[in-house]
Amino acid sequence: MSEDKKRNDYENLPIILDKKLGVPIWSDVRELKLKYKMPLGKIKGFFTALSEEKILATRCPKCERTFFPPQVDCPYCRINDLDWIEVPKEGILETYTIITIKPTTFQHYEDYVLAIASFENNVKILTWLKIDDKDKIKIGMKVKLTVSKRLPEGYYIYELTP
Amino acid sequence: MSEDKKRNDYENLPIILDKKLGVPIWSDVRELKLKYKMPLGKIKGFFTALSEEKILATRCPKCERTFFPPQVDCPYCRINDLDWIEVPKEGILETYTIITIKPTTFQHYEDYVLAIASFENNVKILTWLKIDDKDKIKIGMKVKLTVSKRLPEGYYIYELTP
Amino acid sequence: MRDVAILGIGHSKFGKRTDVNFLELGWEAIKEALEDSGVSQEKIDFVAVSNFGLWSSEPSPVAPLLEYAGLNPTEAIRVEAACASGSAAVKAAYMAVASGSADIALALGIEKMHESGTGDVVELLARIGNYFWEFENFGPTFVGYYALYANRYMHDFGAREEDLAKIAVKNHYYGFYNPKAQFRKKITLEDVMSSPYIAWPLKLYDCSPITDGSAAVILASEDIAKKYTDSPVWIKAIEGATATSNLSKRENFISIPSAIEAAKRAYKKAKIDLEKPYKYIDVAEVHDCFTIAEIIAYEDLGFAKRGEGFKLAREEQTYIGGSIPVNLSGGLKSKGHPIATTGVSMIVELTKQLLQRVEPERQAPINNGLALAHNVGGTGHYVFVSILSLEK
Amino acid sequence: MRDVAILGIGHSKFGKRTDVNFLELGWEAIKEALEDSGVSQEKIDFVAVSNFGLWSSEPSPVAPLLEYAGLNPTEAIRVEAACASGSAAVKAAYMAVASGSADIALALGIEKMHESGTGDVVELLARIGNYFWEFENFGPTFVGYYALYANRYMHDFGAREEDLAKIAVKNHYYGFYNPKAQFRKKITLEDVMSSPYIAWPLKLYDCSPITDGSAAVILASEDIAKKYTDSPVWIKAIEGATATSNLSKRENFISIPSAIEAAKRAYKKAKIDLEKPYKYIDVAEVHDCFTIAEIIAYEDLGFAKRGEGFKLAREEQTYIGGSIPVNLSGGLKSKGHPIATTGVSMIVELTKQLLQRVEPERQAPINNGLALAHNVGGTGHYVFVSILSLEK
Ligand SMILES: [Zn+2]
Ligand SMILES: [Zn+2]
Repeated sequence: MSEDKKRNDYENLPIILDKKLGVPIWSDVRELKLKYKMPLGKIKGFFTALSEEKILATRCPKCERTFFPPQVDCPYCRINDLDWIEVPKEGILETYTIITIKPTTFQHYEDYVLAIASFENNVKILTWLKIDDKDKIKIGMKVKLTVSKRLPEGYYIYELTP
Repeated sequence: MSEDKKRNDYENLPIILDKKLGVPIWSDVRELKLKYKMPLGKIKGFFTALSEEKILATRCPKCERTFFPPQVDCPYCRINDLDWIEVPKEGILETYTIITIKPTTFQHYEDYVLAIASFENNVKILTWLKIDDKDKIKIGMKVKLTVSKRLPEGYYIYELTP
Repeated sequence: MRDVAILGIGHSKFGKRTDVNFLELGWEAIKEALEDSGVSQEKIDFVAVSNFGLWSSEPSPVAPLLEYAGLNPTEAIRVEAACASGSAAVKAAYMAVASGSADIALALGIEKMHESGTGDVVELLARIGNYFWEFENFGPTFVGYYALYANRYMHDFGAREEDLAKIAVKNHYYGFYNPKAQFRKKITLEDVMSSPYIAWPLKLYDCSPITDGSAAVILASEDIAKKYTDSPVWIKAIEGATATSNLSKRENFISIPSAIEAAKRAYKKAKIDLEKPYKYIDVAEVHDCFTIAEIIAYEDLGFAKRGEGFKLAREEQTYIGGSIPVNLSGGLKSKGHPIATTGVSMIVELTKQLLQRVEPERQAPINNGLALAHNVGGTGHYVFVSILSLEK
Repeated sequence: MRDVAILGIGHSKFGKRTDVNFLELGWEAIKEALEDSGVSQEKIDFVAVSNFGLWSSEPSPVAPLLEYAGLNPTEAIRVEAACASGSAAVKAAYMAVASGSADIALALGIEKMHESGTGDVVELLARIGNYFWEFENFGPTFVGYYALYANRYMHDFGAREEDLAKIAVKNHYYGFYNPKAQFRKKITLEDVMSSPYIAWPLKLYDCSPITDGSAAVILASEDIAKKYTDSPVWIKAIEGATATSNLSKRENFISIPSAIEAAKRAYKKAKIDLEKPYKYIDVAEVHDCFTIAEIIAYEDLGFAKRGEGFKLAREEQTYIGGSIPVNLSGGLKSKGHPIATTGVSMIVELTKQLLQRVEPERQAPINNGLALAHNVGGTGHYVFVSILSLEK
């Protein structure tokens, strides 16, 4: 047996040695890749409005509850086809944080400010707050809801600005 | 609004239209990729033997139960460090099938014969049966347990041959 | 233990449901069950949701479903037992009521498999068997697992592919009359026999499809049930059993030991004669994920002797009018098989059968007021057998 | 409803367990619980397993675990409620026994998070929040979610990062004495304050780690329990509640409504005064996935008035000798947080505390014989509050 072989008894196998303990670990040869297709048909109004830089919520004509994220069913009144209403552009910053350690699929972005803002009609929205100087962010400050281009992907999505 | 824009109201969004119903579908921008690292430390004996073209099972010195897949614990006697025993090379074909429609991560292989063979000591093994003429496969036939190279990956794994 | 009644049922249309999102699909069944029972959300004390997921985006689906359906702050859990997850959800809801932990409980089964492509669904299902010792290197598929059974069964007992095909023909026949079914199309023996092999000897038409769908049942204790309905259906038994993950560790490939065990327990609990259960049961839904599975189910449940299940198919004894009608919903084969929904869907169907609320062409004669559901997860990794009854 | 006793407990070493595979890790806790209770596998009627999985390979983990542990053909289900999955498993096992469906039931929590890399674990956890409306476009992480709470809490009540840090110091202090803990290292306020921000204002040392580990409890009905043990611990209450999946739909970001609700129900069931629960409870394990979570837990559980939880930390009132000792196991912070194991681990720890079986340095004085576990899934998507008692 060659010297090489002695160093790893598993050289013909997809086995790596744990760096710390030196124990053998099978390195999966079947990578699972999942990318979901999520139908939007019933709430397409939200996305067509988004193209026009409007953010919509739904409202139940019966109990007058507002829903954001928008949903077409009111579970309390058990009716569907709720009305669409526009969320006002001006809101109040409820809370925020700066995401430094990111999920794998967000690693390619700069650190981002995750924030929740409140609007009229009992609507609150979680999104990103775009701001040059992060030290100027204050809970309770006014924020604007806008639609802008997400790079590098190049699609449009809503976010907050001061 | 251009003619182009009319065809898809969602052109600035990761939205595709369902071919059949024409409904908008959000096409996930966050692909999930998972590849597992599975520790083998306690059953490394199986893999070092595999390099020597031997297939091992474990046996409990107390109740004499044989375990394949090999496990180091006997849950009935609650002892660990079971003995290793070699599975005989000759077995009997219990049943088989030919996999035509494959999982995503097996699409790159030719249609394969999935089979279960039985061996002495109450051991049964599920693996591939490699055979030139699939019409010659018969339940109850003798089969040999061997170790061979899995292509294109190039690692060694056990399989059955006539 | 308190007796547990079914107070209401809900069931979405099964199929490729790209017209709705995950939450809208869940609401379809919940809404129908609320309306059927007359119960409002705040009366529900416990929710059990079955959703295998992985092919759909929400990794912890209960919270968004409850939010959408106005069910917060109700206590809720998700349960999973592979393709028997639906029965496991009903069992959890049943235990909540039986124990007195809840007066009214909801079980929801939901699956939205078309959020992923076919290859990925095949991949995810295959991973359920046993990941490291079976999937990783040998890529069995679920059709493949059942093909191992089919091949051995045919070898041992002389059954033919045509016998298996007759199961598909029967189930499509009844599915044609079920408005909630994915495939509403009668098929012929030739249609099945000429369909391509997926995993020899199983062909495309031996297989249940990839399905989106939801189903819900609302359960209640006896005193509560009496307030809401004059026609409760009672859960006499819902008994589970398990078998090894590695198929190679099974005794044989012609029967499912956990199905035999679960049936034995359920019959005992419901006081049904183990020798001739089909004499007592008016109608059954059995887990025909593949045609061979229905034939083996006949034997595991005692509807036929070992090795003679295929004769029931050959002689058409499981149509209405035969010795015991099976899968009048169309079964998984024609109604569709949204993995974790299936067990709940079976309970919904049998409740309707017992109450004689299904379409006339597929209504079983209800003589004894007893119905059976047989729900298999994996290749018997988990099995639940349930007995419903018109009498307490 | 039958009374339910804890008959035996098992607990693996927590940490980066590359020395064992998934099944060996599960067996560690099961074996210990079997030995602790004196129960053998065939006496167990029902198994509930909590495993969030996704980061580990088996998508339907119950079957391989049962096969390995010699538990077939016992009826079994998996339950999930995000990071509260462990409590959900205990609840399912509890309901099985309370309903009479089982005489003896096993709840196993298991997680092997190190089968995936750190980035992927962060990714999978983040997906639990709400997939489409939160994760897909805005990539919140779980630290991020709790940082939204921390920031608002500090803003509203004048708490400082140092107050949060004191939680970490306390929990590491006790974890040092727990041989099963992942980190057995005392830390200083400076260690916490100088650790890097993960999601401002939360730093690395405000966060629980990625952990592999398993824990098991064996439950039994009163008559069975008496045969096996002279010192059963009783589950007086195990009550769950839920809140919205979308964090944006919560009333505020200083409290967790489902925790308040679950606590209220549990106190009511265990007949504990809602005003001063800490007068009754000898010791508590609360869900300190992040330091801020423990502070909010103090308030949601009624250990402190709203807005004053941080003062308990500041004044070190939750050490032994203070108004109520909390997380003497080391908590999620130091003991580790194998997601679906945590709830079971809490019950194991409190059973040992009540029986005065823990290491002397971290043993709470047991005066009233009551202990509380508070287990949060997501950011309150699911919460369970359990009360254990030495008296039935
Ligand atoms: Zn309304
Ligand atoms: Zn032994």
